[in-house]
Parts: sequence; structure tokens; C-alpha cells
Amino acid sequence: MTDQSDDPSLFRAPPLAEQERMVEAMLFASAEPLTTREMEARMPHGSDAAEAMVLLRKRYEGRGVQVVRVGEAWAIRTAADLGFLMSREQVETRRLSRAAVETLAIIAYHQPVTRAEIEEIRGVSVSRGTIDQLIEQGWVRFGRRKMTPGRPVTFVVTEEFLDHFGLETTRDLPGLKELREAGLLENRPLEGAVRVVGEDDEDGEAPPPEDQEDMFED
Amino acid sequence: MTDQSDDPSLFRAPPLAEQERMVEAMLFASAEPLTTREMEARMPHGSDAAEAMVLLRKRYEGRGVQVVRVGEAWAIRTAADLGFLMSREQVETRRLSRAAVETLAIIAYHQPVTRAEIEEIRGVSVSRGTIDQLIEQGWVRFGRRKMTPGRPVTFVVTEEFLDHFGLETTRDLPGLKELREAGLLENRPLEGAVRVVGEDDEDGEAPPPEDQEDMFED
Amino acid sequence: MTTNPPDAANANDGDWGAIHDRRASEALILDIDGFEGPLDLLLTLGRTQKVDLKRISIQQLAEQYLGFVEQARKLRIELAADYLVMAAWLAFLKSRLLLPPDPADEGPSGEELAAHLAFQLERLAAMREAAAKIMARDRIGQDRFVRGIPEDLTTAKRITYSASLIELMQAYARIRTRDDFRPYVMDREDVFTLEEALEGMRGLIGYAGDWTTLESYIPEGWRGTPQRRRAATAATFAAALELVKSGRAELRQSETFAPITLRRRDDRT
Repeated sequence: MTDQSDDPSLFRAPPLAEQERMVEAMLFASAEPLTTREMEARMPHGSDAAEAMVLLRKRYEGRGVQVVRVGEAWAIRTAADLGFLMSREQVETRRLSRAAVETLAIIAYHQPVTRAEIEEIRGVSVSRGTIDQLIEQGWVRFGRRKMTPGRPVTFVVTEEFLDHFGLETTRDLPGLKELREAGLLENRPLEGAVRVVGEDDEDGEAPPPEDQEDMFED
Repeated sequence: MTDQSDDPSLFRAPPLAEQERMVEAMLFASAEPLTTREMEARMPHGSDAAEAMVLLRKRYEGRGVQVVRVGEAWAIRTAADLGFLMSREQVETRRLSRAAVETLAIIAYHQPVTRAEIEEIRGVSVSRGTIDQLIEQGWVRFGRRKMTPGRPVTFVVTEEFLDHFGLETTRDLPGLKELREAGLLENRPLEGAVRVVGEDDEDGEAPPPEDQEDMFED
Repeated sequence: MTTNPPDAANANDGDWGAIHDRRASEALILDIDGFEGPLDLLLTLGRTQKVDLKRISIQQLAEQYLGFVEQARKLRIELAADYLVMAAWLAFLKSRLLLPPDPADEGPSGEELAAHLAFQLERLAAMREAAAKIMARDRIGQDRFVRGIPEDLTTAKRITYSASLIELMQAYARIRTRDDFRPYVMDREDVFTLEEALEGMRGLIGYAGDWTTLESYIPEGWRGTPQRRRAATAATFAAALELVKSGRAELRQSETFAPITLRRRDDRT
């Protein structure tokens, strides 16, 4: 071991072109997105996966497969315009119920969001099964508990969700900016408003009346 | 699809660069190698998969992944020199637990020794996991069965153990007197050494004191 | 003589639009299972107003909804409780919107409640649209594909343990010299605890109407070796003091070093 430590090559990172080959090989090999950190852990000491990714990304521009960003990670996916060639590979995804699709969208746009908030938006109670289905699908996971009374659990979308729908981050959700500007992503409960669900919500409590004005002033 | 069949562009093969994108995407996504014929069957009419493959092969020359021939078919595989990136071993070093150190010491000093004997000496029962851990680590192995009723298995230390601890044989292990002279006996028992007799003792009494000296005089 | 059935007569009375509206609402009623709750129904009803949701007439919507519930009742269709809750609330909202605001009333005004409902409807509609946009994206497994022959990027975790020869020898010495450290060992075999003594005495004291020596409470097996007898005596004495303290026994000693005796204390005396 000691006799090798004198070898300077061990302490010099491989050339960037070589590093690019490495991230290319790893991303091709993996079905799941990989973070630069995960890749670096496999690369020779001193490698910079992020820099290699810049090169790789450029190299695959316009090609039949593309280097895409998925949250904090990277993946190679076929170009969407060539989907027609892949009929054999097509996976029959289980059709989601209308309730599940809506719940998924609400979680994506409002995350982190509690179950009571989802119910408030949809105006119906969310069956346990709906969220379970989304979790099972790998698109939704538990987020941090909310720091409100009862410390309710929240739901957020996963990296797999981003990957599946071809989103780099949740900021890329379609129409996000417009919805935010229109104030439609706000949670503004109103005292006296109709509540058709949520008798057992702990976090669904409307704020006391004196807070109300504030709630509308943002 | 049928309504599109009138479209004249369908009867004109796409540019070769486009065909190259297609074979690239198909080879990437396919679970098995594809022949040019199979690819052509999926490509727009008039395409020449073999010609597209020539381009694709050239493009991947020297890359992190390579286009390889598998019998009559084609596939994309990791470049041979980058195989090391695919598997990685993460070594984590942990301190051996107190129970394991004690058990190991008893096996070293008393081998071949049965589990019941170890328990008798330690004064507490020895969990299956402790011995398993030592075996997994490669320091302990099974010895011969004892010729006593029940023919219990015995444990002995391995070559690897001797190697690791820099011993030629277990006879080199110092006796109690030498340990004391070498100042290796602590003045007081370590925290936790205070043992309430009979608490988790299955085998009961420690051996009578008069035996003690013998144990070291081998 | 020909008599038109009442339904036909009604149909003749109304104009085409009214018939159309009624048919539409009947269709809604028959489709009641297709709704995701009252808010969804309101949204559907709201769409018949053919205006931007921002300018929807909540009052008109409330009437449409109440009409719907009325129809359902006529057709003897059971509506789930939340539909009825919504109906009651909308009736209340309608009255609030019609009456001049009562300054003594606390809480939001009718306008505020109506605005909030409009907001809820708009938000729900927006989420529906967003959901559709998400689902229409190029999806993995349909439009975009992952690697067909993924290789395992494995990370084998190997745990090695470290221990030094010194540790090993110290451990062995520790085990073998345990007896050297006897002073530190709590040997419970010769300890008779206060709890044990108390438990024993509580059982016996009931019978001790007469003065009995403390010694007689020391259990069999604790009178042999001096060490054990000492421990048991001390514990029994302490337990006796506890019983006196709790008013269950009396303690007596005629002179210094004389035997200590105790008896049950009778509450009734």
C-alpha cells in the first residue's frame, strides 16, 4: 500500500474528457437518476462530476437520447419525439382515478401540503387509499411535519415524480407562475366558510378572527 | 395512425442523422439487443438501419459506452475499461463491541471452547450474533466437536486472527501475571464491569478463584 | 276528452330554455355518483353560467344548487350528508347576501363568504387544469424511456471490525480478575431490601395483635450467616419504622439493647 502512495497518478484526477466518459457510462448503466455526488463516490479521487456533466449534456443535445436533470440528479432518457419507436417498451401504467390525479396535482403545486389542506381544496375527504396509491406509485412521499397545532404530516412529490413527468424541479410545473400570481396556490381558510369535510382535522382550524385581515393582505 | 398514412412525408425516409437518433434511442431503451431488421421494422418506411448504425458506431467510438455487436444484433454496453465504476465496495470500520472482544478473548485463550464454556467464563450468556459476527469477520471458526455428551461444537481462532493481532500462535498470548506486570490490568474494572451476579447469568457462578491461576499457566 | 299529463302541460308552459335547464339538472342528478363532492357539483353548475369563474354569480349559483337539491328530493334520491351541509350553508349565504349587513354580526360578511367560495371554485378548477397538464406531459414509459438493460451500480457495504491485541488482553484480564474487584460488586445474594422486608411484614402484621419481637419477622434463610442476618435485621427494622409511620403498627423497646417488639395498631381504638 505504502509503495503505491508515491505514485502521483493516484493523486491527480483523470482528464476531464475521461471523467466525461465515466459519468456517461454510469448514467447509461443506471435506470435511476444519479446525483453528481453518487457518481463522484465511484470516480477516481479529485474528479468533478458536475463539470463532466456540463460537457456530457452538451454532447447529447439533439441526440436520440438526452441527458436530463431530475431534481438534484441526472439521468439519460430517450428523446420524447422518438416515443413512437418504442411501442414495444411501453409500460402500461395503472390508470389513476380522477381523485388520485387531482390529489397528485394538489400535492405537487402546494407542497408541502397536509391532508386537511388537500381536502379543503378538493372539498371532499381524501380517502386513505388515494394517497397510498400515490405513495405506492413512488410519486408522493411524506414531507416534514407542519409546525402547526397537532403537527400534521405533510406530503411532497418525489424525484421519481419529476423523472416520470420530465420535470427538472417542481418549479417547472406547468403554469406554476401564473397560478401563484393569481393567488390560487394560497391556503386561505375563512371562518364561517362551508366545511364539508374535516371534522377530525387538527390542523384545519381556521385562524382566530383577529388574524383574518392579515390573511388577506398578502 | 391510419389517417396519417396519406401524408407523403411518411413515404420519404427521414434524413440519415434522424435515423441515427432513432437507432440510438431504440438500442438504449431495448431490453435486448436488436437486429437492424427489427429496428427497421419500427422505423419510418425507407429507413436504412444498417447505414444509421455505421454512423452511430462511429459516434460512440472511444466513448464511455460502446455500440457492440451481439451475434446478429446490436446493443449499447459500458466501455470495458469503465467496469470498475459499476461496482463499488464501501468499507466501514467499526469498533468491536465489548461482548465481542470478551468472547474473542475467551476463545483465543481457551480454544477449542464451547459456547457453554464461554458463557461460564464470561458469566453472562453469549448471543448467537456475537459469535456470528466474529466468524463473519474471519477471526473465529468452528473447531472439532467436543467428545462430551451432546457433542457440542467448539470455536477456535483462525490464521487471520493471528495475522491481525500479530501472533504466531495463541500460546504467545500473555498470562494473567504477565498482563499484571505489563501494567495491562486496569486498577479498577471498566465502567459496566461491575456485574450484579445472577442478573443475566444463565450458567451461574464464575469458576472458583483457585482455578484461576491454572488457566493462565499453560 | 283528452287530458295532457301534468308533466306535458308544464313543459308547454315553460320555454325551451327552461326545459333544457331542467333536463340538464336531471341529468346531473342521475350522475350524482360521478361527482367528487359538493364543491365539484358547484363547479359543474357554475360552468353553466358561462362566465369567467372570477365573475361568477354566487347568488345565482346558490339558487342553482338549492334547485338541484330540491329536484333530488322530488326524485327521492338520497344525497350524501355533505351535499346537504353545503345546501344549508348556501341557503344561509343567500340570506346573508340578501339582507343588509348587521353591524352586530361577527365574522365575515356575506360578500366575503361569497368571495371565498368563488376563490375555492377557481382554485379547484385551476388544480384540475394543472392535473390535466401534468398528465399530458411526455411520460416515462410512454414517450420517454429509461435504459432497457440497466446495469447494477452496486455498492457493497462491507463492515470490518477493529480491535487491538491490548484490548483483547485487557478484556480477558477483566473477566478473569473479576473477583479481585469484589468490593465493587453489588452482591445481591446477601442483600435483603427494604421492599422485601416490607412486603413480608405487611402480610404478617395483620396477625400480630400481641407484641412480637422484630427478630421473628426475619425470614427463614436469613438467620444463618452473620452477614445475611445483619442485612435482614436492618431491612426489617427499617420496614417496621415505615409501618409505624404509616400508622399500621406500634413499636416498643423497654430499655437500651432490649429486644424490639411490635404489634398491629388497631384503627378502631
